[in-house]
Formats: sequence, C-alpha cells, structure tokens
Amino acid sequence: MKRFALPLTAALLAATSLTALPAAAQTVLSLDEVPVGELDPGKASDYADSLLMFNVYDTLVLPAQGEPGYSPHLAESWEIDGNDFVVTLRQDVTFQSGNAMTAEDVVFSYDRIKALGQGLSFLFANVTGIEAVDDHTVRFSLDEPYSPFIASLVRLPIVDKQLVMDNLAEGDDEMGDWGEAFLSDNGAGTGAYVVVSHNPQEETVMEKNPDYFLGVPDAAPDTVRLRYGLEAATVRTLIAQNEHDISSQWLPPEVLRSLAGTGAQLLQETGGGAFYVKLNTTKAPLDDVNCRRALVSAFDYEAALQMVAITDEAAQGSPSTGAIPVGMFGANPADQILTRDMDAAREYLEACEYDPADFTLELSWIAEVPIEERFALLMQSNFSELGFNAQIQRVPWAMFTDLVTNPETTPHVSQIFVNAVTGDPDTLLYPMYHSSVAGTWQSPEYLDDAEVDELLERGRTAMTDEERDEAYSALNARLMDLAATIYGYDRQSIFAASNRVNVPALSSPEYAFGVDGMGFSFRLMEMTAE
Amino acid sequence: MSPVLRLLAKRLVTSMIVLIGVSMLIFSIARVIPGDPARIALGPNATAEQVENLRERLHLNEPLPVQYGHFVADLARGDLGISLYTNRPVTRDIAQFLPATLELIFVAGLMMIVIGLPLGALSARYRHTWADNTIRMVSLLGVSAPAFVWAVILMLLFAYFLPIFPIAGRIANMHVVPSITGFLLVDTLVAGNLRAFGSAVSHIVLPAFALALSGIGQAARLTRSNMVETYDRPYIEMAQAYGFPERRIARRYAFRPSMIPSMTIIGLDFAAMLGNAFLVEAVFAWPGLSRYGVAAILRKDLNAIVGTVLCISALFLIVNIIVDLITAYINPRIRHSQRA
Amino acid sequence: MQRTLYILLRNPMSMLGLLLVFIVVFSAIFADFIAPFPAHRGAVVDFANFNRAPEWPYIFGTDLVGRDIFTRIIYAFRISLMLGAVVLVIAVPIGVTIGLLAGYLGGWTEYVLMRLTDVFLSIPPLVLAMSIMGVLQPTLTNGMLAVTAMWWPWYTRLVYNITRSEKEEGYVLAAEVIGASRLHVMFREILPNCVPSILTKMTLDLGFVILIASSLSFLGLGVQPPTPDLGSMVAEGATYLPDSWWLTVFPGLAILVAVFGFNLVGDALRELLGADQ
Amino acid sequence: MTAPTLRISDLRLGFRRWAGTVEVLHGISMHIRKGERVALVGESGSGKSVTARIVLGLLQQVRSARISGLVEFEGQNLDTLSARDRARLRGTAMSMIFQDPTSSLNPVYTIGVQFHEVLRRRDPRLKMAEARQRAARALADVAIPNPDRVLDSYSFQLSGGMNQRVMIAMALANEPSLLLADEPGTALDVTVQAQTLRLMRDLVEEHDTSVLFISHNLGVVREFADRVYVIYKGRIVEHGPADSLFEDPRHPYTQALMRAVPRLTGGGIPDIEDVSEAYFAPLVVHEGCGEPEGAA
Repeated sequence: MKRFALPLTAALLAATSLTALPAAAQTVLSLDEVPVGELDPGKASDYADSLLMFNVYDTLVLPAQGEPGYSPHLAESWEIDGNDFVVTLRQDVTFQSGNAMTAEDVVFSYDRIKALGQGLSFLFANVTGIEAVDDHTVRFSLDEPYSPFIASLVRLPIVDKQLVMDNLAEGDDEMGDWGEAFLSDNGAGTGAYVVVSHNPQEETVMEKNPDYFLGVPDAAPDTVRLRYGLEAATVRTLIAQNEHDISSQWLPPEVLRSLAGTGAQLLQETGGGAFYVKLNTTKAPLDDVNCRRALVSAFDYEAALQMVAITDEAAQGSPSTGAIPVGMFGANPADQILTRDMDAAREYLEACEYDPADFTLELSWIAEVPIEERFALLMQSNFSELGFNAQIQRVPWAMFTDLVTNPETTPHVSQIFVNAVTGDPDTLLYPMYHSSVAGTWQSPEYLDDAEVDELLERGRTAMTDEERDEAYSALNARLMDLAATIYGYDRQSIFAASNRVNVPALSSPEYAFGVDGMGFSFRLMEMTAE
Repeated sequence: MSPVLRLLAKRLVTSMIVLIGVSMLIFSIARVIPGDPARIALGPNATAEQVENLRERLHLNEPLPVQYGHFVADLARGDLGISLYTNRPVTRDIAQFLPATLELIFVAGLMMIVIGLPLGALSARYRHTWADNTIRMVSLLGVSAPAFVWAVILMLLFAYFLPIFPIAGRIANMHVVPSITGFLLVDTLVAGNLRAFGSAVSHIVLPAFALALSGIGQAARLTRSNMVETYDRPYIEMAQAYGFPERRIARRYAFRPSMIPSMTIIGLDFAAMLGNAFLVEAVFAWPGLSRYGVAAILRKDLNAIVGTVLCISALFLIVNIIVDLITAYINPRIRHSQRA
Repeated sequence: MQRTLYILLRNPMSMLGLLLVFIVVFSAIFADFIAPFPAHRGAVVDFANFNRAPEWPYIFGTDLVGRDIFTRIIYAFRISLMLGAVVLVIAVPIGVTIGLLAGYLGGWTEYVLMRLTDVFLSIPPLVLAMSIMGVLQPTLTNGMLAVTAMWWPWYTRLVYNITRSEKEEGYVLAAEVIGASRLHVMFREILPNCVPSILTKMTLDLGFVILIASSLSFLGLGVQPPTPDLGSMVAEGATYLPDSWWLTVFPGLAILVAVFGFNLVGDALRELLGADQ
Repeated sequence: MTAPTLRISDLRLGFRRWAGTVEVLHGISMHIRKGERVALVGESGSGKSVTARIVLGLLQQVRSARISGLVEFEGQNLDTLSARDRARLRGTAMSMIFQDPTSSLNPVYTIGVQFHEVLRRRDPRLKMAEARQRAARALADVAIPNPDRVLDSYSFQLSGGMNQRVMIAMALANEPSLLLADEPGTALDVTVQAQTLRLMRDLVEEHDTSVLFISHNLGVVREFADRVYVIYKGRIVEHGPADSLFEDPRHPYTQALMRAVPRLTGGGIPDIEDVSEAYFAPLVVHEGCGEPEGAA
C-alpha cells in the first residue's frame, strides 16, 4: 500500500501545478445567482430567470436608460387606441434559429404566458385579447384604460413559435405542453446570447449571438457562465482572486464590505423596491390595528439600516419614508424618514385590546436570505421591550410560498424583499395590498380594505402622472395608517464585481434601467483587458 | 453454482427486499410532508384551479397505497416523475448530478483505503510505541469531527490562508470539457486536456479529503484493532518461529487475514460517505447529488426526495454487495466453502 | 477496580478524554455561572459589538449581532448533551427490545424484524434523519426524534447477535427447561449478558449522536435560533469565511473537543471491558 | 566433545507489569545434545513454553521481558547475536511445532504457498514449482497420501491430524538441527496425536534432529523422550533419563505429577490441587545427567 501512496501524491501535486498555465484568449464572464435558473420565459419570475430572459429573449419595449419611460425594442412604435394598444414590429429581426420574427410569434408568446399562468402572467390580467393585424402589427385589447400596460410589455418575451411548434411534446392542452419541456432546456429567442448548456441548479452557459439584430459589441463577453447557488464565502474568494466577476445581490453586507476592501467594485441597482416586514392582519393580536402600530413604532429602523451598510458610499438600503419607495409616484420626500418611537409604541399598545403576554409572535425569515435572521433577532429584541414573546422560524422560500396561502398558517411576521418588476408602482403595490390577491408571498398581510382597493384601481387607471401621483400619495397615507407592514428600508441591490468587467448600467445613473435585472444585459457589459 | 455466485444471488434478493422496504418507507415519509407539493411546484402566483389540476395529475388526491402503486408502475418504466422544482424528470436530474457525487466518493474512498489501511497497519505493527499512540490519536481525531468541520478547517487552511487548492466547484471556469461519462477526471483525460485534468484534480483534493478524514480514521482504527487481534493468533507466532521477516509477517500474516472482518465495516464507512457527502458538497459548492437532495428536502420536492433517497440507498446496497464480493475474494473460507 | 483506575490514570489518552468530558459536562451544567454573558444565549442584539475578532472580554469573538461566541458555545454544549442523552434513552430500549425479540424468537418474527432493521440500516444515517426532518418542523424535539429513528437499528443488530449466541447457552436452556416464560428468559436471563456491550456502545455513541445532531443543524434541519447550536453556528459562520473565521472555527473546534472527549473515554472503557473478559 | 545443540544456563525471565516485575523463570539450566530428544514437563504456566520462545529468540523482542542467563545454540551464545542473525537461525537451523496445528496455519493462503515460504527460508530464490515438488515429497514423508490435493487446500479444509502432519513436514523441511515441539497435537484427539507423534519420532531419528519436547502429558513424554526435565513454577525440580525418572520419581512434585497421571487419560492438564511446600524442594538430578560445564 505504502508503495503506491507516494507516487499517487506526487501525481496529484504534478497535476495541480498544471493548472497554473495561462488562460484562453476568449473573454468569459462568470456570475452567480440563487437557484434555480428557470429558462422558460413563460415561467420567469425570479431574478435569475429574468436575467436569462433578458439575454436570451427580447421584449417589445425596453425601459429607457437613465430616465423614466420606455423605448421601442422589437417594436418599432406603438400607439394607444382607446383601451387598446397597437404595436408595430421591426421587420429586420430574426430568431437565433434563423426564423424571422413576426406578429404571429408575439401572439403565440402572449397566449403561451396566459395558458401557463405562471411567472408574471398576472401582469396581463386585464388584457382581453390579442390579434395579429398583419405580419408586423399586433393589437392588444384591454378591458379598461391601463396605463402601466407598456411597462408590462417588459415582461413579455417573444418566443420563436415555429421552433416551439416543431418541438411540442404531449400535454393536456390542444397545444400539447406548449413547449414546456423544450423551453426549459433550450432557448428560442432573438436575444444577444445563445444558450450553450443549461442546468437549472448548476449553471447556464451562454455565447454571443453573432446575428443579433442590434449587433453585439466586441467588448461584450464572448461566453457567459451564470452559476447557481454558490456560497457567499466562495464568491468572496473567487472575486478576490479574479476568478469570478459578478456576485448575486444576496451577499451579506460583511462579505460585500470585505470584498470592497480587497479592491472589488460595487455595482448598484435601484429597482424601486424595499424591505418589507409583513404583519398578518387576520391573526390575534395583529388583527388589532393598535398592536400593529405598536410594532411599527417599536421597530429599530436605524439599526436595520446599520446592518445593511457596506461602505461610506454604498449601502444595501436607504431610509424608508413610508409605504412607497422614494422616487416613485406617491412617495414621501426623502427627508421624512421613519424612526423608532418607543413612547408612541407603548401608547398604541395601551390602546390595543390584547395583552402581549398572552401571545408568542412567530417571526419567520427566509432560509435563503441569511441577513433576515438578523432582522428576526432584531425584532425579537425590539418587540420584547413591549412585552411580546417572539419565536424565530427559519422557512425555506418554497415552504413560505405555501404557508402564506392560508391565513392560519401564515406567520405573524414575514420578511420579504419586493421590487417593482416593471418599475411601475402598480406592479409593486397592487399584488401586495389588493384584497383580491391576498395570500401570496407578496401579500401575507391578508389586507382587506375597501379604501386601499379603491386607491389601487385609481392609480392604475389614471392616465396622467399628476393623477397617479395623487392617488398613490393617498394610498401611501392610508397604508401607513393601517400599519399592516413595517417598511424597513428602501432597498438597493448591491453586487460585488471583479475589475475585469465594466457595467455602465449598474454603475452610472445615466445608463441605469429602472427595471430589475435589466442592468444584466450582457451585451452592454465590457470586458476589460486581463 | 459456485459459492460466490450463490452469495451474490442471495445478497441480490435481500437487497431487492430491502430496497422495496426503503421505497415504501421513504414514499410514506415524503407523502406526509406538510404543505401542498402542487402549490409549491406551481409557484407563488398560481391559481387554485391550476393547483387542483396538478394535484390530479400527480395523483395526490388518491389514497396512499394507490399513490404507491402509481409510483411503482412508473418506476418500473424508469420514471421517477418530474421534479416539482426544476421541472425536469428526476431521473435526468439524478443522472446529471450523480457522477459528481460518485467521483467525490470514489476519490474519498480511495484516500480512505490508501491512507487509512497503511496507517492502521503501521499502528498495529508498532503497537504500544509512540508511533502507534500518535496514529491512534490522529485517527480518533479524524473520527471526532463531522465532515463539515473538516471541510471548513481544510478550506480555511489550504484554500484561504495557503491558497494551494481552489475553494469550490469541480473545475476552473475556463475549461469546457465535453461530458462523456460525467466524471470529470475521466472526461478531461479522454479529451486529452491535461490542464483541465489538473484543474479537476486540484478541485477534488480538498473536498475528497474532508470527506475521507473520518473514514481514514475509522479504517485506521479498525485495521489496527483487528490486526492487533490477529497478532495474537498462533499462525503469527509460527511465522515468527520460522523467522519470516517482520514486514512480511505484518503484510501476509497479520494484515491480510485481519482484513476479512475489517472489510464489512470499511464497506459501511464507505457507504456512510454517501450521507456525509451532503455536508461536504454544501461547503465546497460541489454540484453533486447530495446538494440536489438537500435542496429537494428543503423545498419539499417530493419526487426528487424519493428519487434521491432511493438512488442513494441503491448505491449503498450495491457498495455493500461489492464489499461482500471482495470479502469473499480475500476470505478463502467463502470461496471454497463447498469443500469444507 | 483498583486496576481499572490504574489503567485509566496511567494512560495519558484516557486522562485527556476524562478531562475533556469533564470540561464539557461541567460547563454545560454550570453554564449560568461560567458564561460571561448568559443573556447572549437568546435573542440579544448588540450592534456596538458585532462581528468582533477574539479580544477581551469576548475571548472567542462575537457573532453578527454582537453576541459572545464563548457564551453561546457553552450553552450549546448543554443542548447537545441533553439531545444526546435523550436520543440514547429512547433509542436504546427500542433497539434492544427488537433485537431480543428477533434473536430469541426466530422464525418469521426474526425475518420481518431484521429486514425492517436492514431497511433502516440501508439508508445512510444522515439521509434518513434528513428525510425525517424534511417532513417535520425543525425543532429540538423533532431533531431528537429523527436521530433516534436512525439510531435504534444499531442496538438491534448488536443485541440480536449476542442473543443468538446466548440462547444456545446452558443457562438459557436450563431456564427454558424449568418452564420460565419467554419474557423472563429474554429480559431476565439474556438481557443482563448484553448489558456490558450496550453500555460501552452507549458511551461511544454519545459522542457520535452529538456529531450527527450537529450535522443535521449544519444543514438547517436541527435546533432553531436563537437557541445556540454548534452545527448551525458553523453553518451560519461559513458564509463569512475567511474574514470572520472565528464564527466557524470556535464552534467547529467545540464539536471536535466534545466528541473527541467522549470517544477517548469510550475507547478506554472498551479496552478495559475487553481486557476483563 | 562437540558442543551440545542447545545449552541453557541459569536462565532467568521476568515481565514488567503495572505492579512490578513478575518473575517467570528463576534460573533454569538444561542442555540437549545432538540427536537427543529431551522433554520439558510441567503444568501450564510453569515456564516451559517461554523457555522455547527464548530459545527461538522471540521473547527477546518483547519490551517488557527481562532476560538474563546463557542460551547457547551449537556453541554460539545467542545473546551475542544481533536480532537479525538470530532471526536467520529461525526456520533454518531451528524450527518449531505448535499446539494447535489448524490455527497455526495461515487461513488465507494454501498449504502450498505457505510451504513455499518455509522452503525459501533456506533457499530464497526457490521457485514455486520447485518448492511444490519438494513440499510434495515432504508431505509424502509424513504419510500424506495425496500431497497435491493438500498443497492446494487451505488449513480449514483439512482435518486436524492432517494439519499436524503438514506442520511436522514443514518443521523438518529445512532439516533443522533443533526442533522445538510445544505441546504438539494437544488439540487433537488421542489416537491421532499418538499417530503423528510416532511419525515425528521416526523422522527426527532418521534426520538425527535434536528435539526439545514440551509437554504436560507424561504418557506422551515417556514414549517420546530420552531425557526429561521437570519444571515447577519456573524452577527445574528434577532431571533424569526418561526410564529412570518414570520408574523412580524422587522429587515430591514429580511424584505428585505421576500420581495425577491416571486421571489424565484424555490428555488433559494435570490436576494437582494441593500445593505443597515440598514442591519447592531443591533440584534432584538423576545419575549421569549433570549439566555440561560452562562455555568451554
């Protein structure tokens, strides 16, 4: 035995030293996200999914860079015709398969999203029909005036109908499986990057699409490796060693801080979202508004911000001013920040019909987001000053989405991060507070308030910015009064990145997109030398 | 029929029975999971109707034995269902993740045997000396910490403070190796890409060693104690009386016979690595079946849980059968039982 | 007895083991008096002192919300020992009874019970415990349950083997001849002969139960915060490697120390019992 | 006069234990001339087996053993030899037969392989095929009818008597000048034991091998040995020619041993319950049996 142990060790060492040789000439961008990466654009909802979607597929419009509003992308132009929207398509776009993109594909993509009913299909709830007027014109019919519709188009990726139909598998529908099996493994878009290999829990490898209709700059990475589920410690070291380029936004602040300390750059995305502590309004003692107000006042906003501070310039959050993130319609001014007020908290508690000693609050935190555990501990300690016992529960994300479907199993306190998926306050607030959508991961409050419903409707149907701002301001005040949510802080997504890559969309405000994940359009990134 | 074949047949039959038992056990466990797998699968925005449809499709509304029936029928066709989380066939997910785990376990097992057995043998040959005491202490230390503690310590020492080895993954980013067997150590060699092979080797050293440490300790301890016992056997004294060199006695008279009782336990240890791989893969971001399994458990992904546990148990049984065959090979009593 | 003591005291390894076990048990029992910050075992948040490297008075540093890691390790010992003890107290009687029944009664009882045992033994222990924890809510009680479920078969196997050889012994035959009931033979005649082996295995196992339980909580399937637990401390700290190394290294070493101590003592005991036979 | 094959003089042995040193041999002296068969008789624990192991040089390796006195093999003081040189004598010039033949053979190798190893002690370059031929001849010498089958067998496939013959064949295969036989065949049944002993006696006579025969079985000793030493608790108490000693036991312990004989029909251990002070009486040497003078 001993005799071959030595040569083996020697072989191992020799093999190890071989890796020190120089790297290949192609530029490779390596980044990571939380698993799983859902490649099917009809099911895309999480960050990783969006990232894949924005690069493999294109949408009719794009958010404008560095300013509000939307600019045409696959669409050449659009116009509003009553409740309807009529979109004219570009004629020079081909899919990665070589098929030309036509109105048929847009109709198919829309129908597919509606049929699957997953992902963000709810964005199109008030679309009543779609019609290909000719090869390059599509008409969307809506049941009411709906101003955020153009914004919703950012979540309507256009799928190659011909390719999907060629690869249809059996299913319950007349359309078979709507290409579910095929699209969960393969790309069928027009996007700037082509899927080379895809494993939803490990990594997706993509390469430049040489025939992209806008062309892909040379500086953009030749190959992109999107890896799923890397540990924070791993990412930290890989970036420091220049073996990894961009981290996910879920790195804890300490890790980001030490990376910044080793010279890594910090990328920033302000997607119009916040850290929310949701209170279950159907469960005693939180069915009493005064008990909720007591908690809202007792929460230590300053400590929470301190926890997410990274460097003097960068933080994962900025002070919250109310129910709507600063910068959106209806938001309070930036200097009107929420603070802890124990006196007020005790007064509210007096007015509450329950005795805190009779209850143990369930404080849940999402297992995949380690920082939430610290918020849970913070709240446990904050609320105990009011006399509430609290029990901390670690809940995996998938469990959480199931628990909240029933008010009974929904914890007293849930913590979530929500961003406006299209950049519009409607897509942020409607899914959280409208009584018709209670009991999703975004709405564990089970809020049922006629005034809130009314204001939400008003906000989405108002056609001028002033009207919308007014509606959302009123909503903001009403939500603060109802105290169904503790608005922890306005969220900033911070990504650590190596110095091998430039990402204008995530580093300078004039190039920023107002939509989550859009900053990760790889074609707009630049690989620097090395 | 030769005795070895007879043994093999007998073990295969019991293994099948056990595997059926395991499948029933794990199936019942997985089905009493609180929470609605259909709801979890469809994600946060699905409607009640969609959930109900999926429940229907997954037979979730039928009694447990009927569900099991469906499961067995599907299994017979090599179908373990769709992972509710990755939306892909579980068999395909397993096929994709299994090679990484097998590779890790195989290398760790090799380390266990190549390091653990000689250490134990050395310890036994120089029993009650300082060398023996040191080896015993070290091997006990090896057994005394869970694999994840070793993983963290090794990572700190040899990936962070002395950056000799890479800290995570199976291979460096720049290498793209066509997957033939799924075993990177093999695929890189087949591709003739020595640098990729080197990268794969350097990536596997730390995780495999962390995984192997307790096995090394266990193997060394076991080898020592069985060998020390064997040293009391009359044939050792006879060998000494004939003046055979001590080395030869240690190898042929003490070590080899002592391996017969050791093999079974070492087999068990080897199989226990299948479980411990969960801990190591988590630390080293090793994209293997264990990580897949943990994710499945945390996400209540029914089919994936059942599939993973069944697969691991089957592997466990296969390893045990192989160990039995090796034991039969080194133990002439089994090989030649018909003449006894 | 004298000789036993002599052997224990002469061997530096068993002395070390006794010392480690003493430290662990003593600090677990008197945690309230030893721990510098007893309140830190629960949900305390102290942002002035979070994530500190080891320095006085935080000799093992502080965690990310400012709690003293040394204090939490001491309280974690308490939880681990309790868990280990409870698991063995439940698992051993179950395992032993099944082993006795299978070994003594034979026939179909034996076949069914031993195949059942095989089923449990052929799922790697950690995987079994994990599957169970996946079903149940991760709490201390359920953690104990899961570990118990994977532990009893080993005692079944041990007792089964002893019983099978003992039941051919003269004293058992004699008891049967004078018409003793099967229960009497199993529990009064055979069981006492299994006791030494069972006890030795239990000492060794205490360390391993702690080890497995910490593995479960490492995977997030064990004791829940803010209850201090060594496995989850390592898991949570691992995110912050290598900068905040004290978050993982000290709890990791604490596991090592506790398990190593019990193993040393268990080893010494086994050698003693072996020598006496 | 040539040096005796073996001469032991004032041999003492003690073991260090936790409670101090335990004395096992209190200064025994004995000798064996060439071709002579000498028996060392005593109860178990009297020190007879350790004597054989000292002669082989095995006990010298045990760290807790304290040995003093002289052991001379063919005129050579074993103490002056290096461990390596002592090892060189084993299996070539001296060999040994053990109590339980079956468990003294390695269970994982065939008899043929083990024979090969034994033969290579004398002839390190010996090829397997040739070893096999020689082994077959040696086995034929011990009246094994089917040597080839035996060579391909493992010890557990053979009967105890067969294994005993194998052991004898092995022990004599390298034509040693001294054969140490420690309770040979005690584990076998009486008739088989007698048969194999007779075989062994014939062979040593033929080869003129000196034998140290260690036994507690007086019946066997009487039949086999020329000369007898009786050992009691680490001391030689009586020494004489076999005939004379058996007819006229003079030491109280020997007498007690003789009285126990009828009870030993099964070949079991002599059963002398009453320990008498008289057993510690000084050594009795029969006429003409003195120890040779010190190193000439």
